[in-house]
Amino acid sequence: MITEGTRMASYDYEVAVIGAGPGGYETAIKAAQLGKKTCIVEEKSFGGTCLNVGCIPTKVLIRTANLVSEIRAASEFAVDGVDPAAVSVDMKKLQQRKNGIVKTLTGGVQALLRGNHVAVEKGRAAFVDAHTLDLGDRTITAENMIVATGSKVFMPPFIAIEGESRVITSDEALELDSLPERMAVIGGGVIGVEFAYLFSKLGVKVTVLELMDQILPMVDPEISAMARKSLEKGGVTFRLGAKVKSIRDNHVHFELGGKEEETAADLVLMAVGRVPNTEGLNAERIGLVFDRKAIQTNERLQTNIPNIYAIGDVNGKVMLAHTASHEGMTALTNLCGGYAEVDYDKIPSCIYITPEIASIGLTEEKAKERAGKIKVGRFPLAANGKSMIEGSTEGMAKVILDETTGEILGVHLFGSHVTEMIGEVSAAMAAELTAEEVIGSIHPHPTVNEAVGEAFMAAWLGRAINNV
Amino acid sequence: MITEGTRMASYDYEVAVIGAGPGGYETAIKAAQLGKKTCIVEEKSFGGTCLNVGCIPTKVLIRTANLVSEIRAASEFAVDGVDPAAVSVDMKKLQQRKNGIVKTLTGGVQALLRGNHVAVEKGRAAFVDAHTLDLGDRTITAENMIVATGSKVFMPPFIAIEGESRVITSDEALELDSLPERMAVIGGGVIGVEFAYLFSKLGVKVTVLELMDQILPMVDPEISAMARKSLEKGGVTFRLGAKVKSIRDNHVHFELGGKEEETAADLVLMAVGRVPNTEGLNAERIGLVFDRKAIQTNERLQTNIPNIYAIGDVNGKVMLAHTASHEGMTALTNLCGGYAEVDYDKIPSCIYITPEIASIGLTEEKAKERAGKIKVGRFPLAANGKSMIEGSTEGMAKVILDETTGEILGVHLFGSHVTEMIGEVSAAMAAELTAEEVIGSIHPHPTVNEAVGEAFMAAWLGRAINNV
Amino acid sequence: SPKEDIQTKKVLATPVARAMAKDLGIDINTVEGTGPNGRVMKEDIRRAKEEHLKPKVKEGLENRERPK
Ligand SMILES: Cc1cc2nc3c(=O)[nH]c(=O)nc-3n(C[C@H](O)[C@H](O)[C@H](O)COP(=O)(O)OP(=O)(O)OC[C@H]3O[C@@H](n4cnc5c(N)ncnc54)[C@H](O)[C@@H]3O)c2cc1C
Ligand SMILES: Cc1cc2nc3c(=O)[nH]c(=O)nc-3n(C[C@H](O)[C@H](O)[C@H](O)COP(=O)(O)OP(=O)(O)OC[C@H]3O[C@@H](n4cnc5c(N)ncnc54)[C@H](O)[C@@H]3O)c2cc1C
Repeated sequence: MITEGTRMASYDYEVAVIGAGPGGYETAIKAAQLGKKTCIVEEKSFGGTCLNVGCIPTKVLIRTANLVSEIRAASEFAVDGVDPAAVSVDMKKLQQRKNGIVKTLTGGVQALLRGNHVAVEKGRAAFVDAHTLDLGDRTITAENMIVATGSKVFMPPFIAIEGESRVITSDEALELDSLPERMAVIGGGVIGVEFAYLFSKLGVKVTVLELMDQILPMVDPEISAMARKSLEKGGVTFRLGAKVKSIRDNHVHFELGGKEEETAADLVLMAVGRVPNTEGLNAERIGLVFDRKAIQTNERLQTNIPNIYAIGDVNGKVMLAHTASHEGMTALTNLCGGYAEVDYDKIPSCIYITPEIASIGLTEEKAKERAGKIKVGRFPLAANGKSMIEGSTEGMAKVILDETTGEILGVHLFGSHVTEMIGEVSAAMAAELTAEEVIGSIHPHPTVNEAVGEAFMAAWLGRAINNV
Repeated sequence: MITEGTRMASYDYEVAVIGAGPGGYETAIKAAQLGKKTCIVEEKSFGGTCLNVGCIPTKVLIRTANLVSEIRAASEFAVDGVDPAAVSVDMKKLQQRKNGIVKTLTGGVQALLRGNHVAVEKGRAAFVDAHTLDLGDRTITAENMIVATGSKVFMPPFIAIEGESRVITSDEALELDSLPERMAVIGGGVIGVEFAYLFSKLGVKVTVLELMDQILPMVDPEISAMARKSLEKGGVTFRLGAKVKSIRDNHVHFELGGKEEETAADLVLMAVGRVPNTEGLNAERIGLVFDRKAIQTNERLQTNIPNIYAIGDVNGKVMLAHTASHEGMTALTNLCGGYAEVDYDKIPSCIYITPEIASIGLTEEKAKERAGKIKVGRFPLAANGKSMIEGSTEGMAKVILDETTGEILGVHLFGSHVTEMIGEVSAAMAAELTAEEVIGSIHPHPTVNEAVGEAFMAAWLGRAINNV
Repeated sequence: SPKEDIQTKKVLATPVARAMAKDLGIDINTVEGTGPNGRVMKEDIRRAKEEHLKPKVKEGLENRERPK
């Protein structure tokens, strides 16, 4: 019989993590903290999509766009001495700020890896077998593998790009140091909507073309409709149900309700989605099973090859940075002999337009399907003191509960600070709290957060306190 | 035997609430929602201190002060076209904005009372006996009474005010439509510190005189020291350990370390505290027991006279708006035959300076005293991506746990948005979650809220992920 | 055995698990918890309900311990 010790000794590492995005780097650090001999393989930039061309850089640009709005509205708050028309953004300087923050954070990731004694293996990994990776000039072996190779932009082959059109992806959109006059965004998901918001605030005339009849499909339709109206007020044009056919000579051609239409655009942002990235990984060849482009796993994040786990965007489940990290922690628990599953109905999702959106769990419709009898409560921010103070009374808190048990099935928030507030609901859902506990806890005054407590009352007790 | 029905019929109301502050009005609405025949007595303005001269108006002014800071820092965020020196606040216009919001909210309270069928009895209530109130021109009777008469500013008799000095309280500070050059704030509690922050941001040279050697005594000293340094950087002068003796001819005279000192001030804000308000209530005469100036209650909010409850500032326990409402709900549960107590260690407390402070539970020192063995974790916001993006890396999250069980004993936050984030900890503490559950729940990325999860890891597991 | 401990002590359970047990008429004290510190979770009640319906099937409950 091979003992644990001897089996171990035959590999270079106990855990090899492939890809240093938020999934990979946090998992590698945690593995090392748990005492595992760990390495991480990265071919490009530490921090992956998230730090380099995703979460962080988008929010740096949005931060400035928000500030511009705030400044333009200064006189509503009794602030004098600002000429709204004179306010503008220095895109080159903004790029510098963004690059500076990205550099600090990616540098931080490397320091964290070192500080936690994770071996850093630079290079592109390709599987040789279930325990061996080819890094080009060398091979390494590991008892367990965690694939965290992320995703890349999906360029739809069915949209023809012809003539003189400037078509970019989110990667390039983050690098712009000058702005177009008119922009078309293809895709009304989170990425498309965040960019539409950003560029419209920076003064670009933005048109969003979305195939479905709703933007932001993961959000409850009631909230996403509010968000759409809010963006429209801010100057964004939405064409829902638009099937884009081609991009030709600075025009996007699409079909809508049986008619051919077109919209002019100096710049077209392709944001129809992302696909799992397994390029050059040789994953099929060692027998890993795929689900379309994604490496297939069970809820424990294990692939069909038991010592190989796949976390983050590459498994194609929920493409969010915190999902990637959470999946990594779950994979580690399982890899260490424990048992853990990810409950995909308990993952918060945030959209950084203003007002912000934060959402967790099921939409009203899905909840009805799943639970049968539900209770729904709403609290409009127009009835919330703090929102009034902030001058941000658009939006609401919507809570969906199981009618019998008070179990929290979904919470959808649209308002100021809500991305910072959804953690409450996330913790409550993870710990299986019911509406009673949330109602019984104290939300401080004056906060937008009070609206969450009120929406829970509206749902569970049938009435809020501060709303008739 | 008297049946419930007949006993009831002999009173005008089942519940009479005295005072329409946040404690009184929310409790009256809830009582009515529970089916109780309810009235509320108010002699002055609906919404009490909170809406008229407390939480709401202070935060309206602070909103504008924050905006001014943001605008002045615009160039750091690549925003052009703003002359920081030209930015100023139109105090008259700001007063109008504030008065408008107060009016909307106080009008809202009256609409809510009507909408919930609470009888509104205008007038000043004085107890005749345990079931009868004299309202001047009439008397009303009620089975149960809930006293929610709030508090008023404490003017310390030991500070002599002489000569030509302008001494004001928070009430007048909220009405200022022009600004002094130099201001002295006596008292470094929440109210004093919020005003010091506000006026210094508006360009006033502010000196805070505090008797103790720490400001903000309810906050963990580590955090309050950080806040003090931050305010000092913003131009506020603190004189700790200063015993104010007199205010004379625009100078505040105080003793510090055995020496007599003075500071010049065109305006002096007296903010040494508030006292429970029972003026004209005739409470002693019907035999209600007092604890100094406060009406004494047990944890169920019941006074020594069983059908009389006292909630909010008037019972002198924790003078916060959400405490008042929460005590009201607790009193109602008890009054309706249930059993409920307030756990005063689970009340969040927020301070609206920038960065914000939010705090719940025990300080490190108190936790050590109480629990014996504790675990403490910190996460600096300098290591948090969202804080970097916002340009607000000052501050940290500090978590204090019971070493054995992981029970949450105290959480102290200093950073952007933290007043909106403490709800998570409040819910977790109310539901008696441990560190394990908070760590196991997902904090979305990128948020400041992630720092809370990290601080819990630092405390419970000894190490955060994103901080060495 | 842990089972006996569970039956003699006040059972640790999440609020959702308690509400579900009540709704389904399951005695929560007889359900083995797989959550942190042996806490009874919603999933445990759901499984207990299934076991109740099909009393023979009891697949590897004891392996479902959560590691630290
Ligand atoms: C514009 C945009 C905005 C976004 N905003 C948010 C947001 O606000 N919040 C949020 O939660 N999510 C957001 N996301 C999604 C988020 O960025 C991803 O979900 C997250 O980065 C996925 O993490 P990951 O670790 O799975 O993969 P990635 O971050 O994609 O990292 C994968 C890494 O693996 C490396 N790699 C790949 N193949 C190999 C190989 N063979 N060998 C070695 N290294 C390899 C890559 O170089 C890369 O560094 C956004 C995405 C985009 C594009
Ligand atoms: C400047 C300032 C800022 C503050 N900021 C905050 C904050 O940000 N967050 C927070 O939580 N708290 C804050 N507070 C504290 C908060 O305002 C109080 O804790 C809260 O208002 C207490 O509510 P209450 O219902 O007990 O009493 P009050 O709000 O004081 O209301 C009492 C009411 O009773 C009425 N009344 C009194 N006697 C009688 C009588 N005999 N007959 C009829 N009516 C009567 C009064 O007219 C009044 O309307 C602040 C306070 C101040 C002064």
